[in-house]
Amino acid sequence: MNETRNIGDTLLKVDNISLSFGGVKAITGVSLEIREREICAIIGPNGAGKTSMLNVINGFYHPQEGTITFGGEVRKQMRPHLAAAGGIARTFQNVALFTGMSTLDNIMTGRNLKMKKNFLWQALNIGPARKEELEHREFVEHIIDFLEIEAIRKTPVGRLPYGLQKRVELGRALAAEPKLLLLDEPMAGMNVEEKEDMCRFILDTNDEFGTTIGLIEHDMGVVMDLSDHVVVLDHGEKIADGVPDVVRADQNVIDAYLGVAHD
Amino acid sequence: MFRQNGSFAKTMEVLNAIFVLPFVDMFTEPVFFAEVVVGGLLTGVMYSLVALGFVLIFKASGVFNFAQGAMVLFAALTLVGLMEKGVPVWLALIIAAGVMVIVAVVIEKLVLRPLVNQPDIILFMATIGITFFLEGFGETVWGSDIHRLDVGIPDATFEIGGMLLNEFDIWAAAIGAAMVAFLALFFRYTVIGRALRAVADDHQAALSVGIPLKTIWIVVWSVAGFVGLVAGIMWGTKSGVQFSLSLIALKALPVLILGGFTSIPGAIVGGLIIGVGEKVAEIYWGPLIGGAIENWFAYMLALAFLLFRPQGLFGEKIIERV
Amino acid sequence: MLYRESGQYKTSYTDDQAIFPLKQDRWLMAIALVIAFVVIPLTSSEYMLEAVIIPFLIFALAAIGLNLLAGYCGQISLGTGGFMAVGGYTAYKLTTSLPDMNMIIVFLLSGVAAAFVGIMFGIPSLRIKGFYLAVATLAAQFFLQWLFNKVEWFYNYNPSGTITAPPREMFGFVVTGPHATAEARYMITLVVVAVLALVAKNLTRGHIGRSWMAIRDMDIAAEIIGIRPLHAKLSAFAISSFYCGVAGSLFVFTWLGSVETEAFNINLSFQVLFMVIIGGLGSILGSFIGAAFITAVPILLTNAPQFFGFNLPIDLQKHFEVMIFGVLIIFFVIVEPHGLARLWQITKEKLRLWPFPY
Amino acid sequence: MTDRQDSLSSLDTFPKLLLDHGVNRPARVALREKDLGIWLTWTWSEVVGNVRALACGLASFGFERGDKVAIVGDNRPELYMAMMAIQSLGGVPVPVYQDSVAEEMQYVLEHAEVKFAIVEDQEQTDKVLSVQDRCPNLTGIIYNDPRGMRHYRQSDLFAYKEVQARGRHFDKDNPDYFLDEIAKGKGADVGVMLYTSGTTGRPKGVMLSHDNVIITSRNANARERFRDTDDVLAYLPMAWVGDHAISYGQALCAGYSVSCPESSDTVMIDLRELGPTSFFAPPRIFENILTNVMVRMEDAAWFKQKLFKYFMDIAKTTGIRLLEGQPVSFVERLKYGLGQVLVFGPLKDALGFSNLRVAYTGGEAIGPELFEFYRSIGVNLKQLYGQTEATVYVTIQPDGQVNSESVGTPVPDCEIKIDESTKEVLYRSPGVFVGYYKNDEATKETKTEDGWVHTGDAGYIDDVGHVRIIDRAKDVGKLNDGTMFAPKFLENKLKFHPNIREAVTFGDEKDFVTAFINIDLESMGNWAERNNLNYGSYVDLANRDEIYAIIQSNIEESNRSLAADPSLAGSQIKRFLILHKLLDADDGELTRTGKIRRKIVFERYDDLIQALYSDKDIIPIEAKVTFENGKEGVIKADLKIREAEVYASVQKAG
Repeated sequence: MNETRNIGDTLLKVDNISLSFGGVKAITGVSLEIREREICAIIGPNGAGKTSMLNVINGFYHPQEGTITFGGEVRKQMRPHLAAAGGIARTFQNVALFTGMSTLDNIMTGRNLKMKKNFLWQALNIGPARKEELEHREFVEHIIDFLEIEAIRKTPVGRLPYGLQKRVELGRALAAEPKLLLLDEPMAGMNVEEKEDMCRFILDTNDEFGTTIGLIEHDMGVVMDLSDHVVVLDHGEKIADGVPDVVRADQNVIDAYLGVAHD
Repeated sequence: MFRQNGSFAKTMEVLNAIFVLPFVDMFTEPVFFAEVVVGGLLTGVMYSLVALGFVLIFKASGVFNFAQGAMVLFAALTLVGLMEKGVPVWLALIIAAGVMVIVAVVIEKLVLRPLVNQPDIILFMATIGITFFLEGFGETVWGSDIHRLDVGIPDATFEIGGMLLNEFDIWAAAIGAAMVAFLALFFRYTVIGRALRAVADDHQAALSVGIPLKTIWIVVWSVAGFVGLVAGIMWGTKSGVQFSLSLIALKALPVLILGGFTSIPGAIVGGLIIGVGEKVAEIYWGPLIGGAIENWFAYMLALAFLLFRPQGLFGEKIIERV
Repeated sequence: MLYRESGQYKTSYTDDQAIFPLKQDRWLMAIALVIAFVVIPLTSSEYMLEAVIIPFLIFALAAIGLNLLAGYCGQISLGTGGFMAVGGYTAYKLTTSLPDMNMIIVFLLSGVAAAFVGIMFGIPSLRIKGFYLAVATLAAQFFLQWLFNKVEWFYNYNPSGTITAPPREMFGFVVTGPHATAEARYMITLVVVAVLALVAKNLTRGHIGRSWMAIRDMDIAAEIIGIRPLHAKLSAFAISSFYCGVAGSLFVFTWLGSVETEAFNINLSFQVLFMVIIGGLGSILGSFIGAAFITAVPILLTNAPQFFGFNLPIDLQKHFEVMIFGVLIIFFVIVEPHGLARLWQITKEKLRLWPFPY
Repeated sequence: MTDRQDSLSSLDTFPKLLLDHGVNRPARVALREKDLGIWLTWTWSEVVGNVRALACGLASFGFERGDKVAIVGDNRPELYMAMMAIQSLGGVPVPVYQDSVAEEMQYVLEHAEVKFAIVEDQEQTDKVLSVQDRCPNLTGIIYNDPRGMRHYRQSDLFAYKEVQARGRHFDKDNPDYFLDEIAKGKGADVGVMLYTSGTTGRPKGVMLSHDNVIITSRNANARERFRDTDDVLAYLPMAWVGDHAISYGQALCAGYSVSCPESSDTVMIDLRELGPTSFFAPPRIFENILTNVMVRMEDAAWFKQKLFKYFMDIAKTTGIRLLEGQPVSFVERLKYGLGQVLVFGPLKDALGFSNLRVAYTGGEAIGPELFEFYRSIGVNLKQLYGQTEATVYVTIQPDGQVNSESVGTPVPDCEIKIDESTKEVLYRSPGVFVGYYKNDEATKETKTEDGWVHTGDAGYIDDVGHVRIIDRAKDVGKLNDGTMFAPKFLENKLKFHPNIREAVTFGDEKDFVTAFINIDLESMGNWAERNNLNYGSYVDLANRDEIYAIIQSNIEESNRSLAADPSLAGSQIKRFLILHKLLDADDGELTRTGKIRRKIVFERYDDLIQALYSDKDIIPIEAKVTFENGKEGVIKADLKIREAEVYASVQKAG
């Protein structure tokens, strides 16, 4: 597979980020880079600060120190919806779907960024607004087709099994056509089959749309065959960074995992 | 140079009236000001009493009990009704208290239990239903005309350092304070109290340590009932027992957002702040804008406050996670 | 059971996203409209229109308004009465100062006015949530009520402190004021409500509606996928208040004819809240059902005793009503917390699956 | 020029028919496909446009008349249009079963010497690529769905759309080419080649001429009153002659519209949405639908169940008679009408049968209960008998003369005769195939000089002139005591029990009849759940004594009915076992159409058959299985053998 991959230059540069909550340090001086069209995994024991890292990247947490350079522009902090507008989409550790809505609507919300027609048009549901709505519906249908969830198109997501919910959530993120897609434990709590599917979808996404992907995952096997490069965090600090094989061999990493599990 | 001298002068006048004169008044007549403040504090205590009822229930069952006001009214009505029937005060008090316990039990059985795990708004809705019922029921039984209530609290005015004070107000404050103290002890040192705090923190946890949720709820609602009764007596004695009593619930709400729904000290301090703020504003600024502002001033005050401190007086900063 | 869906396939997204994708529903709707526009005006008595149908429509509109905010965007408001007052008084000021202005425009403008006020009082929603916000909205309720009561300009310094709908004509009919026939007032109300209901439906189906629901279901996630809380919440407040405002102006002009500030007191806010919750949060249809329920029940309660032959002293009767009303609310909230609309939804599901259980 | 006109107006080939529709009903819907959530439609004129572009595109690759082209994939409008395009150029489309494994496909592609393969998607492309080197003539692969194909760099791999684009250019340069090529076509030309999934040996390529298909289709349309207002769902394999007739031949003759489902697992949903006017399905599918209905009804509230049962009983007594146009009392009509509103109507609607004018089944015998169920709720379900060699239609049951045993009367222009000695059914009709491709002796074996075709089925013509099929002629054997042994017939009888999914019977040159049973996992599984009997896998369930008991009672029931017929009484099942695995097409035990491959079964399970005729009643077995997660594994189990009650033949009085 790799020979057909063409990794570009740096898309995201996290520079010496430190984050703490009322004295409790979550991340200390972590720097990392994610390059265009690559799949980068962030791993580490529980409480290593992985999710906090994602939250910093998409502007949900505001680090006390350090800068983030995304797509060439440097920023210290920004509101999440601006990050999203800038092309960062993500999924969540424990599924965060809009349970009151159908699969279709959930994914449609992912398109909201792209929908500009003001509410007067919409109120009358004529002209541009309607046209816009339908265009986006078609786009979303392609995602539904891509993720093979035709059958649950109109089911309220609340009723879906966990595995499918995760898939819908991925769909919602894809709908935003992100430059950078952050996946927080996309395979947590899935059975073998579901994991295989999810892996396939992640690879296909990266392959079909050339989306850059940053993901947190516990399943080492998955991480190792998915990712082009792996960053290992422990106690909020970076202890390793490199291609899977190198990281796998790294002594610190082994210790971090074999050592006492911090929580 | 000063073309629109006239309008300029006008603006200055207005600004002056709003930002200068009131304070001048305060300093020129400190005694009167003190009187106003003390008066505010005393009303504040009463607000706190009602607010307490809310807090207790919200803490224990996460229910925003809109019926608190109605409970005040109902308790007072019961008491007054009994006394009018010639029942001695002490007995009437006991019976009234007993009635409030019954009310608590009935509410737990018929309303809370069927609605367990429903969204808050639904429970809120139900308590509004309860409000209607208690009001209707109370008035059906005791009639809707104004009853005078006198449980024998002395009610004479006296003077300290030029300030005219009302004995009754002092009593009210004292009783209010006692009430708070009592509750504080109750929650700190009784099993139920500890249980309740456990529940407030986490229902599951409370259950897992084997505390029957329903008993806690009954207790809490009963206690809220007593608090209501006390508040009822105070307000009732002051302004007669009548339908409008149930409206003081609305007075207590700004106290809640100010003090936080779950904090007993919050309820107290909030009550005092609101009480004073309201009085002072009414006296010094009210006239400028036509008076009768106490209906909304408290809310605006609380609101303004929240904009700067969303977690309320005693709340802690919220860290959101995903 | 009555649904026959086979063969009703969609060949375009337009069809697929129609408000009523099923033929049977379209028929139902058509029938409803015929009844509303033809049957009722021809058959209903003055009293019926005055006391039941017109208020029902107006409350339905207000309920839709609140539902957009509370049901779709998840922001509970207890200020409905206040916003309705803004509508009522704006309409009054407009039509008294510009007598020639078309009433429809007047109604819409009063909605717009309410919308602005709504935005003002919506601002706290950016910092506070849930009941804190609900209580905060009471500020609007009390402040506005006080304002319209205190500032005489609003009721043109009228000593009685009331505002009265002046007679105004449309298409040669007197539609407001003491001489307007109930039919005329019914018709104009109906048109306004019908159109705005449709608009509301469209809004909730579009991206604005979705951003509201996203905020309602999980605000953090919503913001992270790029929905701007500021826009979503304030637009919800604005549009919701717009509906309440229009409802308020109708409240004065096509129903009561003349009111004082007290008419917009907190009980009005609660009444509308009941409608929304009993009818069903997050459902336009629910708003109508709820309004029908809450308008009908008191009337029934009032007439019930006479109907059963015994009549009580008037005040006792009032207390009974209040009591029973309270009980009914509790009862419905317990049997169907998701509102009557949900019941209808479930029935419909069953009918579609008939004879199968799933 | 004018002779071109004449030729085109002669309408003796499908491309000519297509052009005709393009002129006469340009705006009517020709093809539909559920895709991206809605039904995309192609009008006849759009189809003409697409076909023209594709045809010219192929031409630009140097396509020559007579070239064979493989069509591989699920039912897709693009693939149907591809067939039209190929035929326009005088080529021969060769539809291949989309679920056939690489080897099977390789055989067909090689044997048919296909020059191009037009495939649905990546999956099929991969399959073809994997066998490409063994198909020397294969010069190009054209794929329809570009998903996942971005990294394919093969030079001979083209996207459907890009071929059409090339075609449009080509068309500009040679504007007459398309019509000229079509005009060159004659009715006698071979129009299509269908490989029979032969129950024995390698599949044979049946060559059908345009005339074969067109005349047969016209006859069928005439007799069954198909018109351009009809609607059918194309969901059966394109390589199967039935689909070729209904979704292609008849559609192009009558001009009705054909719709393709979104995917193979949404067929039932799409069927409901579409609500076709006619529906063909093998008994298996009708059976699955019914089982599904019953399973769902079992979970319904008791009131609904009562209601359902009550009206279904009324339906049984009244419905069929109504369908047959027999006299029905007013009261009965009233009751049935009520049922129509409360039960049948909604039920049919839920299944997508609301607009159904007629439904067909064939290829296998169908159980009486099953058959009657559908007819009783007002579905005009009829049996037909046919073969690839006959372009399907040999006999169809005329309206009003329908029953579960016969297969009806010959279609127009079709003659039937029975070979007295072998009881084999022979027929002669305009649909009779040209011959087997590159297999003359096989052709000779099947087709006599004077055009009679051996069906290989044993049967007879009953007193009302309906044909009845008993079994494959060669399978009809004799027990040692000489009584006739018709395995298929027995097996069908067994399979009529919803609990039995597959059955294989043995008895030829044996003393008595024995059987392998495959239980139906759905219905038995349900039974297990309801009697909270938990099980791990098919094997686990199949081996339970409770299950054995049920199956045994089923078998004995069949035995009883066999006993009623003196000629068959001898062939009652005496011993049976429930097989530890489901017979599977992927393991070559069944054909793609679900028929049993006896040879293979005989070889593979010889030891079990021995055991059935021994006195053992337990056999330890060890079998390789592939689990859900694709892992291979070996299961050990003790298969039980059971004896079934055998009944004395009841002689009819007199």
